[in-house]
Amino acid sequence: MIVSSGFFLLIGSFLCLTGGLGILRFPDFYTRMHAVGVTDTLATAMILIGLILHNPDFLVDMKLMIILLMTIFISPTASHALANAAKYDELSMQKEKDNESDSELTSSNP
Amino acid sequence: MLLGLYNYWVVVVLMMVGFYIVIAHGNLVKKIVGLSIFQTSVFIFYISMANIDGATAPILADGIEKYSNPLPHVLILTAIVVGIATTALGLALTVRIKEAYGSIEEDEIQKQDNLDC
Amino acid sequence: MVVAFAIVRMKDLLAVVMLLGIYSLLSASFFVAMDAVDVAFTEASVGAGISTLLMLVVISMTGRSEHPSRHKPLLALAVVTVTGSLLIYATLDMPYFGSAEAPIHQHVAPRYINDSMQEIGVPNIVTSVLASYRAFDTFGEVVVIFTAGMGVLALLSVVRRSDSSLNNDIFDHSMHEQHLILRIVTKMMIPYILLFAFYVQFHGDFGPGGGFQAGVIFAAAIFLYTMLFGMSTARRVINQSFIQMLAATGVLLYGSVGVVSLLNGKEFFDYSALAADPVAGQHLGILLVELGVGITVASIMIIIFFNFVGRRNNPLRKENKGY
Amino acid sequence: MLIAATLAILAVMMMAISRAIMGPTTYDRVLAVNMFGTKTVLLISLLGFVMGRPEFLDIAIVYALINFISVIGVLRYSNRFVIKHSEQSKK
Repeated sequence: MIVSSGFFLLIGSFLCLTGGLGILRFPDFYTRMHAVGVTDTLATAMILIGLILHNPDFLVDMKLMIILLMTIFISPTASHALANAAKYDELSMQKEKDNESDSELTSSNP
Repeated sequence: MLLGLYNYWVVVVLMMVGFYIVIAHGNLVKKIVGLSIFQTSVFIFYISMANIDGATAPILADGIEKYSNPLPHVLILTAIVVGIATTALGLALTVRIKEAYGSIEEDEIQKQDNLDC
Repeated sequence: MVVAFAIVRMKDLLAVVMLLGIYSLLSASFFVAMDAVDVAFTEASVGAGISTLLMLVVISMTGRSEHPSRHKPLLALAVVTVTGSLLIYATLDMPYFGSAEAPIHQHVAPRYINDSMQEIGVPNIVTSVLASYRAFDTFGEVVVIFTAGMGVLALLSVVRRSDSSLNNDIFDHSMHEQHLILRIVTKMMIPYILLFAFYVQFHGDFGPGGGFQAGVIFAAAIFLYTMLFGMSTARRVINQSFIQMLAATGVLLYGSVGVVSLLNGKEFFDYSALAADPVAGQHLGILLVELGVGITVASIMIIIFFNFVGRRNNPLRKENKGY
Repeated sequence: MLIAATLAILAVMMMAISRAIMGPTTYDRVLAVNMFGTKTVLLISLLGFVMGRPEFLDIAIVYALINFISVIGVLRYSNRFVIKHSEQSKK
């Protein structure tokens, strides 16, 4: 039991680290999105399963299950919404893109 | 020896950052952000005072003897909610100022005031 | 603790984008979660959720860019440095972090920890202190929140919607078509969020939770609904005047519990007068008081949010026409 | 093993913070915040186990919910705002 839970936790941590590396190193937004969106859900699921295996208490397990379910629902939805918004935005402001990224440092609008 | 005090230093640094933002920035929303950082530092101060080594959360259970001090928790719990209420009030004022003056920068508001007189 | 330093750095860096307001609160709450569950709970729901939303709404109203004209930053820096060093000097006298001998742990806290089980019969000490030992304080806080809500209402209360509302609705509608998946998932989630809010409300005696948190979570569910389905739909579900009445009801419920115990010959907020058995009375009193707190907080938060959003929708239209 | 996982999550949180500080666009920041929120949920549930009182998972549930809500909020308001912003700068 403990061994399998440790195994799951290890996989989860590894996936987390991969996702973190991805968000840090990938060149543009969509690839970062990909890195996070994919690893996040799986890593969360793995770690939570590891914790469930770790713990025999019924109530705690139920709560962990609730968190797991919610993550499975919420995380992809949020990623989807984010990507959708970004795409929508990009379409309408393709030429403004570098302006947008500049304007955070200096408000240099003509 | 002095390292045992590091929690206070974190609090002081946070507090000073908030303070700096409140003093140095002209933007009213920014000022409110600074204020809330200041607030958070006070929360952290209280909560870190309540902490005892080896103690757990103050919810009674069997087989546990050491609990953190519950009193600061209560104070901060209410303070957080009151903090959001006051922040909302500040933001509401900001919105009204924006509508009245067309700006939320301190110096521009002052300029308009001087023009009016 | 390390994260706190990172936040400090970050806060200095970001000059314009407010998005990271979320950040500081999220991290602050993570930091708080180290020792105080109830506080972490509150901070989670209030700090990360509600205040960020309000800030965002305000920013979208007032504009995002900040003028870089920082007059006299050196003077401010000097003041800050001096104050900071004085404060650090003052900390040298403070008790060490985590030591059990600190004066704060000697005064009333042991009594709360040791006796509250016999006197109140509620395992969560925070709840019992909040609602029973320090009921006066909490009542004051609730009234402060109520007053703040009324203040926001007075400052921002929306003029009746004019012809622009139609325009607005169409715009909202087109926004929603985009978010089909979001809407469906949200529809699925909202009942559970509300249910969870009730769980938090009534489970506050045994675990972390209570009126403040439950109110905020309840309000957050309504916010979610408002954000995705538009203001007018949400107003159809929750009537403004009804909510205002509810807010007052919450405060009155709290106060009347105190008055009832007063009438029964005990002191104000001494709940043992509420039932024959003092412990059962305390329990009942705490339940009612927390309910009052929950109702007030939820409705005040909803009032604040509605007013901000309503305000936002109206002047925006006017501004655009002015161009 | 629990502690190892906690450390890994802390490291990832630091990465997310740095992305949120650097993040060239608003969406990068939102993404980082979202990720940070998910990691906070995990961290809190892990910490509960590390500290030996795993009853307090309610907080993690709240975080999961609130994280969702705030991401939606950011998108809802910043999105509209950005559109308005770009219109203004065109004029």
